[in-house]
Amino acid sequence: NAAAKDGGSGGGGNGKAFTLVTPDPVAQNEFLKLAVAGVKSAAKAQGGSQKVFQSSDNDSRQQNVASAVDAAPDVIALVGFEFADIVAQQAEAHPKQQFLLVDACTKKTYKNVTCAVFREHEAVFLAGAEAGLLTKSKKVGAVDVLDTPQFRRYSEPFAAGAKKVTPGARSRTLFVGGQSPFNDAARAKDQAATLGSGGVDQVMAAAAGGNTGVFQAAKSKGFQAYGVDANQCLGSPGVVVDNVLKKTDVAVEKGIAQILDGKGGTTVSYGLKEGGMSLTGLEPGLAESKCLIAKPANKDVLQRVEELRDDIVAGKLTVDDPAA
Amino acid sequence: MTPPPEPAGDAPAVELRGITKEFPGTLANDRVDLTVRRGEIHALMGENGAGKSTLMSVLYGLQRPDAGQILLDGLEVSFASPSEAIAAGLGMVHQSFKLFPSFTVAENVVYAAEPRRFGLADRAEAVRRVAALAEEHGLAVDPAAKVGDLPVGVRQRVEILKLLYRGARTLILDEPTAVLTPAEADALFGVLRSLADEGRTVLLVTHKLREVMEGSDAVTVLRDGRVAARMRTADTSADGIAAAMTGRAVELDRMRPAGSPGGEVLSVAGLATDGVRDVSLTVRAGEIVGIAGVAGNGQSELVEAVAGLRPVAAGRVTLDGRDVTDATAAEHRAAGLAYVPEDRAAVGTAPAATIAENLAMGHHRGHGLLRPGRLREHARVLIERFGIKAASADHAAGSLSGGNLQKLVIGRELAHESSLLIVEQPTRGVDIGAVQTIHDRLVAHRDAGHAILLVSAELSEIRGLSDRVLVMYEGEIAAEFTREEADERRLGLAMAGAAAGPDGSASAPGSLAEAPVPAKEAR
Amino acid sequence: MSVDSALFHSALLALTPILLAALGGAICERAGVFNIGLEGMMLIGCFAAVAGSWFTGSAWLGVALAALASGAYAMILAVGTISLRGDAVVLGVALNLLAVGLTGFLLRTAFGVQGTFSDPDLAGLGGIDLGFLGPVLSGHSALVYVSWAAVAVAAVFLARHPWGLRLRGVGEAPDAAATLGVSPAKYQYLAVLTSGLLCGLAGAQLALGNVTLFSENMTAGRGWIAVVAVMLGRALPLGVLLAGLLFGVAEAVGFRLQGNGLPQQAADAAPYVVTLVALFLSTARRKRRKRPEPLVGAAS
Amino acid sequence: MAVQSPAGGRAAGARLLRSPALHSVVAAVLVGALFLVGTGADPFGAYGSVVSGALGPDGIGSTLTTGTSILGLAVALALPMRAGLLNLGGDGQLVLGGISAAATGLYVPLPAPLAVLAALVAGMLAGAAYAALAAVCQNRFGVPLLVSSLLLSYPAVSFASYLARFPLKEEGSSLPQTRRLPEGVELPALGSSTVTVGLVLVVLAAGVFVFADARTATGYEIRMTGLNPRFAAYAGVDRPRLTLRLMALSGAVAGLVGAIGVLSFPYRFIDGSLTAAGHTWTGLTAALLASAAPVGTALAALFFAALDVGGLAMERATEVPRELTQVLQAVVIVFLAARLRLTWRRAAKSAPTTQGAAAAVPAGASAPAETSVRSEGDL
Ligand SMILES: Nc1ncnc2c1ncn2[C@@H]1O[C@H](COP(=O)(O)OP(=O)(O)OP(=O)(O)O)[C@@H](O)[C@H]1O
Ligand SMILES: Nc1ncnc2c1ncn2[C@@H]1O[C@H](COP(=O)(O)OP(=O)(O)OP(=O)(O)O)[C@@H](O)[C@H]1O
Ligand SMILES: [Mg+2]
Ligand SMILES: [Mg+2]
Repeated sequence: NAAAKDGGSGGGGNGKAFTLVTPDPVAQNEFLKLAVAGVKSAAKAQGGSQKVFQSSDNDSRQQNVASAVDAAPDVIALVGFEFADIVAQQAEAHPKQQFLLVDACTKKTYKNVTCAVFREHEAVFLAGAEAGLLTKSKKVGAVDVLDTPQFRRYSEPFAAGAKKVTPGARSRTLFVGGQSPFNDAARAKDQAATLGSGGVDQVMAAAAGGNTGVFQAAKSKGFQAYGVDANQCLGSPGVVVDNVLKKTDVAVEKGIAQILDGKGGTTVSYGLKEGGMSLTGLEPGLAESKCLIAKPANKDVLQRVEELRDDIVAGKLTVDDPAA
Repeated sequence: MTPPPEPAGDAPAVELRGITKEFPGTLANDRVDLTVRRGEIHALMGENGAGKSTLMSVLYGLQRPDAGQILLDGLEVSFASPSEAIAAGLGMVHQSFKLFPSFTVAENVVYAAEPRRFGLADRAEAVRRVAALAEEHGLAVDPAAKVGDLPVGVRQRVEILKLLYRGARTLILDEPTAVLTPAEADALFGVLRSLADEGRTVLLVTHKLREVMEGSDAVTVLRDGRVAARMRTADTSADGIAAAMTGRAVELDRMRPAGSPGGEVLSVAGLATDGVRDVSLTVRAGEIVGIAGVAGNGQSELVEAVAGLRPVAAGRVTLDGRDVTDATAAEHRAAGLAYVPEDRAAVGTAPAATIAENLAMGHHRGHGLLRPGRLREHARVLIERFGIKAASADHAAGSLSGGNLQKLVIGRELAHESSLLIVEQPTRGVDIGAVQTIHDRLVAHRDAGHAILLVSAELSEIRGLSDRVLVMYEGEIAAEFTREEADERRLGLAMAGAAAGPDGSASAPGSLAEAPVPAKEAR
Repeated sequence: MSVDSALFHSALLALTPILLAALGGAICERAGVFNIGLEGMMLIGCFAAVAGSWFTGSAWLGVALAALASGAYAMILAVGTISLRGDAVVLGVALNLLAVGLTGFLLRTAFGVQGTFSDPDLAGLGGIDLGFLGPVLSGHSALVYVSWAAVAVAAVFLARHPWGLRLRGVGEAPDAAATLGVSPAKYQYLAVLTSGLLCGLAGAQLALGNVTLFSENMTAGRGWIAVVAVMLGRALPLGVLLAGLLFGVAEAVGFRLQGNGLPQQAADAAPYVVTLVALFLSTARRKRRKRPEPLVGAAS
Repeated sequence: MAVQSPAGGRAAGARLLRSPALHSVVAAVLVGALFLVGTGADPFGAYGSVVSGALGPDGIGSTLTTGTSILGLAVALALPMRAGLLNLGGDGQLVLGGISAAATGLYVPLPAPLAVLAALVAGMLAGAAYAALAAVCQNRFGVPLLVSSLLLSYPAVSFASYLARFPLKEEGSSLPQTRRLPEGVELPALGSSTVTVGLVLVVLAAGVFVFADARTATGYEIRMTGLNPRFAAYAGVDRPRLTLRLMALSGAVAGLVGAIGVLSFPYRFIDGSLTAAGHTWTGLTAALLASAAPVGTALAALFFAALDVGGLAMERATEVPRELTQVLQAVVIVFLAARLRLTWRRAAKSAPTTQGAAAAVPAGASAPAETSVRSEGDL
């Protein structure tokens, strides 16, 4: 229960209060863990208190948001596209309440809704480039949770990145699907092993809770994998090349600050340029990351990737967005 | 392989002293004493609920007595379970068959005492032993046949083989002939007699006076859990036993007056269905037509086809002038059919539902909404009219005794006042008193102008009630008799497959006791 | 390793937990206990396997704990249905529900995490290299081979062993067995216990063999597939094996086709559709052999 | 279970006190308390927040919203169960109902109120047709309903998911969801609450079920079929037809729940959102718990809805994970399944006329199991 509500009090008599509502249980979900970290550091920075409400389905999302609104904290932060409709509804009903919607945005704009969205495809493209440079079989692949445009942001740019640096590289994507796509490590492992058996030697692991399965397959099948959201090299040393980092913590903390400064009601997009998306390999502390990309032998790979990043930041290179 | 019965001593084979068994609210056995000599066939009689089955369960270790002693060959024993009773040389054939239908005869017989080879059950050896045992005791069965495919008479033999295989010296049989035809019953008694002659002891529960008179050496009668009479069969009469059972004089095997048939109600022409070929018959208003036959010769299939419960392959069924050949069961009922099925618990009722709900079936249609008050009133009337012994109509029907459950089914079906009533085995396992009530009701129903098609394996019942008798053999109507022609001999011959003319001048295929039971698939 | 051998390799892997659980279900079925709680028992096994492996450092102790825990959990079904005559379907559904709640609750209280527990130090069941068996059959965890052995043992036991005969008798006519001194309750308890143990192994294989982690509700419907396999396989060990294999191959083929343009949803649905069609065919064949049944005959 | 007249308030109260359901709830609460103490939590605080979270002014709306789905599905699944038929395909029927309602609401060119009606009807028809398919599998192909309904459910969910992600997908959205229904194509809310007319529809369905079960000939035939299918068939109940009709009805109600879900906030079909909360299982459990008796099913469904909502509130207010309420639910059922028998035993002791045969079917609870489950007789 570590990730959930600590704090709760703290701060002075007129300290600020923030509530984070997650769409799913935080659990081992790196992306949500970061959001929790973000709201915590915001509370610390603002001298306020924070709460985390974890949901698991549409009913509990609605109930948690309603409950959060009833308590009227200074900012309600929500992560995940699942909240778009709910926030729109609540923002209209409670114009005084400030919302921070991370990773999605309402269709209409509201004065009291601030959005933070990510351009995941940019970082995934870079990971794909790494894969393209490292692949020996010229075959790369991705294990994706579900076949939706949102999740294709983790597979298609990966292929594009690989093809960019290695023309003629081939790619393949498999989806976990099944009865619990976000948490079925066994199926994810099976899918990854299938890719491995087909000769794929670089696999983007975008299987959410199933990523562990992908890494386990990497170990037994001898291919290399790419993690998401946090540094997953630590949990599976020796098989993870690099990670696509989505800095939800930054988005949450910055968004809260922005709202408290009275500059809410806008949409901020985070990509490579804003430092909202990145790779572990491009971040400080790489040496301790246990990622394969940190090996001296991969220095030139990293260098090529840095060039690509600079091109994207400079607008010289645009990455196609499958969800656009 | 059967251990020979132990040398005779002086002590009786079985002695029960002061057995008392109380169920909550019922004193099932009240200080019952019972002495059974070695080598005798001892009958235990009594009305439904008199405590016979309970007493046998106590003896066999299925129930613990509250008080009393059990002595076998003079030694006191106490059984915690049937396996201990089996080890002590007892064996029991229960009221309902306790067989595994999907197993072979041999597997059924050796169950829980299998010959082994290399730790596994030795099937070949089992078949061999069972065949030898059957041979030794003159019980014709095919050890490799699947029990589910066998007619009841053969199943009964399997039950007895089970006991003999386990070396039973004392055989307890609870209503063994309830489902047997006279021929099968005679065959069974032949076997029992030869077993008794070998020195084995037979304890027999039955409702049938004829069997007791013809087959037993001694009789004990229970009434309300107490011993009402103890006698040597030779010294008593059927009337005497009946009087001891009921506490009053009973008129046995009464021939009922003939009916006065009117117009045709049911007409079946060239009907064929599973196990039934080319059957034609008619039943008129005010007439009881009896169908006799050894179980498994197509009677049940015929009745089900006529009642719309089994698809008709060929032929025509007309009910009250309407062609109902391909009609559904509900349409049959609407056209004027009431039906008392053979199996009252599995088909005729929903034992878990209340008595009132069971009595409502069929009567619930066509009155718009169901009103609980009306249902209860309907139940009250029928309970009263048919003398069903029930504490309340809100109790589960399964709480009724067999006889009372039978009255419930018959009462419900009679109350439909349908033009045609089909009754199958109306008095199976029912005590003498109840038999008479049921017969009276059926005759009254006929006299009220209804047509009745009666299927029974009980020859006295067929003869006592029917205005005309048809005999089924191997799926066909083998013979037809008028009321006067239908004596036991002619019926018996026809049932055994002898092409008997109405004058009975046919070639008999052998004595009744050896009458071959058609080895055809039971349903 | 060719693509095809990989396909069958992964089909076998996916099959194993289902097969072990279905064998347990088949034995219960034969003893006359309808076990619809396979999913829950397997999930308990997953959790216990991971907990055992984590706290002792030995995957095999994890397997043992899984078998014990699922066996104990199965006793709820046994006591409820056999001794207390509760309804097997109600209890089975309750056990499935309880397992999800219980393992989730314990995951949070014992491991302090939510959703998934995995750790590089968590000992899993390694593959055994039996090169002579070829690429499809070799390289699985020991439990995979145990599951094949279990099929053979169960088949011989049920068909030929005296106890197997008694067990089947108990399932077919408990009264008849009781009158011959065979206690139906005893055999039914043992059958349910065995199904618990097998579900424990199934869970262990899933959590320590197929992957090395525990995640909430990780059985993801595999127990239900096992229930279906019991029906399709007519509760015969070999039948259950074939039914499971059919499902596993359909799933693996679905995976393959997914990469070749088949929508993921179609791949998801494929194994269920294939199983249903197999059920049609098998009942149709049986029907043709049998005569039409009367309306009032045994429940259809 | 049978037709019973209300036997006066005091007697009813006494019956409730003696009812195994109450005992089971109390026992489950105690077991839960042990869990709580074992993990160092305060049982009073935890249970207090469950109750206030579910029934307090802030929670009751959520309870009724959740209750709409759970009650609806419980009724849907109880209908066939009353005749001994287990419909395990609720998810598929629910989802097809939802996607059909969404498609109708989006593409039928009708004024808003009529479009709502059309969407509801479309949802019910889709659910009914699909459930009937499972019945056909049993009637025509001999595949037990339990299995056919379960197996058919998965492809239906996949199909709806496919529709929501491809042909019916909202343009420009990255989410697997349909467009929002046109303005006004939505179920009106009751007053200012979040509870919609959907609750009324579901309660109406439950009411019809209660009435039909106790007061109509068909209801009686269904009950008798559940208690002994051979008896019902003998008396002229056409079992295949009854199966077909009950399944269609069951699917219609499940489809209705799906349609209600789509016609309520956020007024669109979102892939996975109808089934994610597991209401089908909760509804099934409620029906099983009450042996499909209508009133008992409804009470159990509402009780479970309150536990669901209360559990979430408890998790917000205390450190206790909401899995606790899931454990509670299951423990209630385990106890009840066992208690049913215990109470029978006591009853048998006090009432001499009750005997084994009756009790072989404990209070009707085993009827669904007996018939539907044993239906694969030749396994
Ligand atoms: N298990 C039981 N529990 C309670 N009461 C019982 C039980 N078994 C029998 N009884 C009661 O004991 C009495 C005797 O029953 P028993 O079965 O011995 O009768 P029976 O003489 O065999 O009747 P029948 O001719 O119908 O077979 C009955 O009144 C019955 O109510
Ligand atoms: N468990 C029980 N509790 C109460 N009474 C019982 C029980 N078991 C049997 N009885 C009673 O025992 C009596 C006879 O039981 P038994 O099972 O022998 O009847 P049956 O086989 O239905 O009747 P019949 O011999 O007429 O066919 C009945 O009166 C029945 O009510
Ligand atoms: Mg009797
Ligand atoms: Mg008796």
